[in-house]
Amino acid sequence: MRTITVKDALQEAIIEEMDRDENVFVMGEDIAEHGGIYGVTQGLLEKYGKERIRNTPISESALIGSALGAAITGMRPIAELMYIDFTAVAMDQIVNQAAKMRYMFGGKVDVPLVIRTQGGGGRGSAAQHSQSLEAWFMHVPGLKVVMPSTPYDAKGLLKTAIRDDNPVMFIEQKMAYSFKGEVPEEEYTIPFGKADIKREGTDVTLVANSYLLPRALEAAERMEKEEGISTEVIDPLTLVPFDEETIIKSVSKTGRLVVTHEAVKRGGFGAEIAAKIYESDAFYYLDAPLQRVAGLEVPTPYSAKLENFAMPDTDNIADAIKKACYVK
Amino acid sequence: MRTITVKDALQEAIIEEMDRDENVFVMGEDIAEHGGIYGVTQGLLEKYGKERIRNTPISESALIGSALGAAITGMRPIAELMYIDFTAVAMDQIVNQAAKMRYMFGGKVDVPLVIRTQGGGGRGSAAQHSQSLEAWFMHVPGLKVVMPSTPYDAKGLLKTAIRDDNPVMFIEQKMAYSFKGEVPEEEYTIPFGKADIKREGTDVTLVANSYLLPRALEAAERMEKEEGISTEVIDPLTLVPFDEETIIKSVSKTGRLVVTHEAVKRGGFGAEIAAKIYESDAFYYLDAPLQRVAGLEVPTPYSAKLENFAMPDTDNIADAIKKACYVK
Amino acid sequence: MDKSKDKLLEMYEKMKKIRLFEDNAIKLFNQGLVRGPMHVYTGEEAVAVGACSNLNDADYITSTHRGHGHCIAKGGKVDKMAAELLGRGTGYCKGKGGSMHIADPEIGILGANGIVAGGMGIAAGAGLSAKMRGTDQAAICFFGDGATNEGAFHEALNMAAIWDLPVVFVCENNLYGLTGPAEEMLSVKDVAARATSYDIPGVVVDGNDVLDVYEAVGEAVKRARQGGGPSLIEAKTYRLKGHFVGDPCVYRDDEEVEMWRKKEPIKRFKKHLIDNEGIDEEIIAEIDKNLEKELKAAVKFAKESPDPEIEVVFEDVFSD
Amino acid sequence: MDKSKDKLLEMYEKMKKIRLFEDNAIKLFNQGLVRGPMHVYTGEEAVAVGACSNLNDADYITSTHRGHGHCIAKGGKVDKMAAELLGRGTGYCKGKGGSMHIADPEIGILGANGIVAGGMGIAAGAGLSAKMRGTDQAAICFFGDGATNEGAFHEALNMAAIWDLPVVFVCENNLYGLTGPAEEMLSVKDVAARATSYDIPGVVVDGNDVLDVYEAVGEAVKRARQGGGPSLIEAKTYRLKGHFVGDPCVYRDDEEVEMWRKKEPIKRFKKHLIDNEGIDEEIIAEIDKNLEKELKAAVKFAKESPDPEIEVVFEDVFSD
Ligand SMILES: Cc1ncc(C[n+]2csc(CCOP(=O)(O)OP(=O)(O)O)c2C)c(N)n1
Ligand SMILES: Cc1ncc(C[n+]2csc(CCOP(=O)(O)OP(=O)(O)O)c2C)c(N)n1
Ligand SMILES: [Mg+2]
Ligand SMILES: [Mg+2]
Repeated sequence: MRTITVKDALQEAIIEEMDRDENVFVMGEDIAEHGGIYGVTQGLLEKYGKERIRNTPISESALIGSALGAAITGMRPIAELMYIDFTAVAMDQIVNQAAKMRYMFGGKVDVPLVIRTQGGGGRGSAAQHSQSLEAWFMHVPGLKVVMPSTPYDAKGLLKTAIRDDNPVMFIEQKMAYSFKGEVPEEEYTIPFGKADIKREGTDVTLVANSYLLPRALEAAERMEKEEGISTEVIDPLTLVPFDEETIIKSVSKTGRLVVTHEAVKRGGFGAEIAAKIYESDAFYYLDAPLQRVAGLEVPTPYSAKLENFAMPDTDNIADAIKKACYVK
Repeated sequence: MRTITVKDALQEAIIEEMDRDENVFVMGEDIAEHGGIYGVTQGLLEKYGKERIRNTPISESALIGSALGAAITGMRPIAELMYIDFTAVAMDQIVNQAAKMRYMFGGKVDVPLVIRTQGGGGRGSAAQHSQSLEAWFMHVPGLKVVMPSTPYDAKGLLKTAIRDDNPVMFIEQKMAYSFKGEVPEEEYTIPFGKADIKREGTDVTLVANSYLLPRALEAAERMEKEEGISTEVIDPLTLVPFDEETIIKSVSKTGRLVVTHEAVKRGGFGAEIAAKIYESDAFYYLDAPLQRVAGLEVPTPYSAKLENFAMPDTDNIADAIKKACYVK
Repeated sequence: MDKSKDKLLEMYEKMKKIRLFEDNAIKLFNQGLVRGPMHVYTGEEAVAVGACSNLNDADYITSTHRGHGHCIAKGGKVDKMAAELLGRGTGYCKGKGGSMHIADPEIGILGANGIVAGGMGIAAGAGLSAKMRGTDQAAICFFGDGATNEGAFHEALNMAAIWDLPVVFVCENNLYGLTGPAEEMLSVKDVAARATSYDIPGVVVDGNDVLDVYEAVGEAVKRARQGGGPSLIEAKTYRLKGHFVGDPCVYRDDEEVEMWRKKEPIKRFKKHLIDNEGIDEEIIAEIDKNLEKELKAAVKFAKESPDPEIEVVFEDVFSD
Repeated sequence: MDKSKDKLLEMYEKMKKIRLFEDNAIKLFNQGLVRGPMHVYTGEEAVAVGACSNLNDADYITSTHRGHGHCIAKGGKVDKMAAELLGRGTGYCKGKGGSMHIADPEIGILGANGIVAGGMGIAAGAGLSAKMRGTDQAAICFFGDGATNEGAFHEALNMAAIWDLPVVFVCENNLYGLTGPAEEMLSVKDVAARATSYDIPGVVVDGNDVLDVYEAVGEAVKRARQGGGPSLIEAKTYRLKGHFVGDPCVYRDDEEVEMWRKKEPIKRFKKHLIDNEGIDEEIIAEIDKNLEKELKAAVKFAKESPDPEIEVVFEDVFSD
């Protein structure tokens, strides 16, 4: 099968859905000539013109607000919010408006709105351009939250997001655009709410996604080789809806849970997954305390040395696997 | 000792600190003549004049931004954000600016900024005026997060917040302003990061704060009487900094944990507390799965019947205590 | 511009219907049947009715926390509205929205909004959608003087202006935000002056004169439908009641209220109809009577409607 | 208004220092020593220098993602700046901020800012603080044309206007946001026209003429210090480099860049100094030479400075 990048996979999804449905269009800052800050929409202006590949002013509240207004009146916008940090200037429109509208109106509207954004560290973008804020959105009823890692998942999930009649926060990672992987030529979509077991294992369950998934897999391989630990790696794919069942089943089998995410530990999605396990029947099978491998509780520092230290890496994950298995 | 309301206790704290330090001032929407939407600043205009009791336009981003600008240049503003739901229009200034400024600048500024706001349900204010969003702020390094329940705590913690050189999210609850309790005439402050054991017990640990604290205490009493269950009720007072020790110690003793909050369960602070226990040494003493008693995963509905159903109450908490203790 | 007697009477009827609806809403509130903050439109009826009289069902409006008037002006049904205020299952939102979230997207009512200026981007988006779909639909975006100090106001107007979106921004300048006087909180005397920032028409109208509003908004709607882009219309008006029901109104004095009560738009329009349009007082009395009946029935419907079933709480978070 | 030779030469020196700093910054970037997006100020030097020449150390500025120029103009040290770009422990922010967060509150530099329009409320607050403390400090708020479409712009200007805050809002209209042409994204030709919305002075100046900027901002600063409230000054200028270092600049053509290169502010000011102020070319050459040395030393300092200690990562989250 051919191998492409996450960036190209995302673009394919957009193209296929724009070709499929003329109401799908893209709007955002610098997405036209420039093709978006990470290049996902490069070349689309030439293909679809400036109406459907619509550059907006630097007005994130109006960007999301107008995408929402369009979504409830017959269009299916994909709004690109350049950095997830900038959701902070559009939060009202995402959280108070888009997420709640259907419910507040007693079910009277569909809101087919995709908000594509990207977060995370690794490029020295510093504190205002490196956050991982998925936990905010997970905490807001009415939003779906998607975080792909591989090109295959990115494409299949984005197509599903575009066809979904609800607001979807589609969260990419800036370092992950260049991730490569196999993607079939044939059309496919990936359902929301079904976790993907990326690696089977029996000793410990490791939940990872986005930029950290390959690191998690690497750590799992290494621990298999070095310590004979068999790690099951699960990518939830979507945080909302969340596939509890798969993770509960896995932990019931392994008795040990490691969760990793780039977001700071306190209040990150790892806490929610841990709580779900702790309150489930998997509790009765637990053999070891939880291990969380997450961002340090600091704003993202600029210096490479400090940023690398503040972000989880393969070593940290491997250590956590060992700790979870009581291996010193 | 005299008995006053939370509202009056908060006002006393503001008055005492304004008298103590001329750089302390209050700004916000409708806080002057009107005294704030829940009356906390009633009468202060007459006492301090319109410079120090400063009505702002309906411009929450500029409200927080200007408070921040004042805070780093010699003043100590208390900014009132009318509803916590409106943090969504000021999120950038809170999260990207105030929270991170000291760190980004390498420690070069103090940010003595208090953001007083209120959240929660119970009054039919519907989806855009009833949220409990403390988990968002807990997830942002650089912010302190305070949620008082009793008048005593409200006063002592607000005084501490005003004296703190860091941005503090001071989160009140709209139904809790009328809570009454004893407050000494003498001056006192309450330190951040020290949980308060509101009721001692041996069978189960119940973490509760804000509006739900009295409900938790009521449930604890009831379970003592009806089921002979001894519940230890802990109010963390501040979510950041968080007193892990007290809660870990309690759960290590009781082996059982119930957490309750108004915020929706997914991603609420209960998840973080659960994760802290699950990853601590208390793990080895756990006798039962976690019980979370939280808001339903829906936007807050308007109708009394639906809203009451969506919010946790004494019965729900009592049930959770029983469940945690395997009492049917 | 339709100024037939039928049209004028329809306008009168709508204004009066709003007034009666609010009178009843206040009564229901004072009976303890309405929860949360409720903001009534009493005294501002000419704005919503004058503006919406230029629209048809396919057009859009976005509304505010003070939304009952806009809803009725755009064709909303008072029985479902009353039921919503009472949180009943038969209400517009199944009792889940309440006063601040009444919506009827089928006739273009894209919702009241509890967030000041929260609907402005949405209105721009409805206009964008109309434009992209190639229809001649227009959108009216209602908001207050206070809302014009929100960033969302600025962003939406700029966006609508650069894309020539078919949106008419109608500011109800009733002199106050919640308690903040426009005089102190707004850095300009006329909100309409802010149109300069977007190079679009900015017009001041007498918001208590329904025909003045009707005409100015009519011009703007026509312009919008023809691809001429957005306009900003400032209707000078006054809310005769407090900001919310129960407001002690410490920030304004009785004389001011009295002064404005004299300029009250419904009596004024009625006088105009009789004096200048040769409409029989009895026809108006007949309309009033029918409205009284309609409102009575609406309140009865609301009161007799059951609370929503508990299961309803779980519905409508997502469409599936 | 001080137009002594010393003052003029000081202005020349600052402009040139900015230029040389940016040249070095680009070199360092291309050597792979600078991380993240870096935005240089090349071509816009006259704005920062003209504006800040009206301030003293006690006054405030807020800056942007394109902040190096503002920082130098307000008195920032190039060695600590260079070290910060390289993420070294000796940098302004101990290596924790990088290009977009350089700050020196001790001399009133309230920080570069990675959020477009993120500093505008902060500037208003600094002005409010000065006013409440009864000092005659002023604040200059820098921002771009793109930033004027953010809601935060609108809110801050309104607030500063109603409270007569001592803030001068200086818009660097360099014709583009990131890639979005002001022509398409802004609904007005002149940003200065937006002053109408706040009933404050709005002035257009030639942003490539340092004296023009100096004078207009000088007027505004004087007004501000005297309690006359804020002003909006639009400096028409151009960034000769891409938006960020590495920008392929697909959105503009070379002729445009060439055209603006001819209007480049430093050569122009140098010519003015020699032709009209009777300043010896050698004095300027001397300044240039010293600056070259200063920059060389700064880069050396930066390169030789150690990375921050790991413990530094945990510091400064909170003050205690
Ligand atoms: C973002 C936001 N800030 C504040 C409020 C609280 N609030 C509700 S209505 C209102 C006043 C609005 O004034 P205006 O826009 O003039 O409308 P009016 O009430 O006069 O019709 C305020 C401050 C809110 N709902 N949303
Ligand atoms: C809120 C926000 N939106 C978008 C961006 C991304 N961004 C960084 S600089 C920039 C362009 C700013 O244009 P302008 O204000 O004209 O300043 P210039 O770069 O031209 O100096 C954009 C869109 C951002 N940093 N913050
Ligand atoms: Mg008003
Ligand atoms: Mg620009």
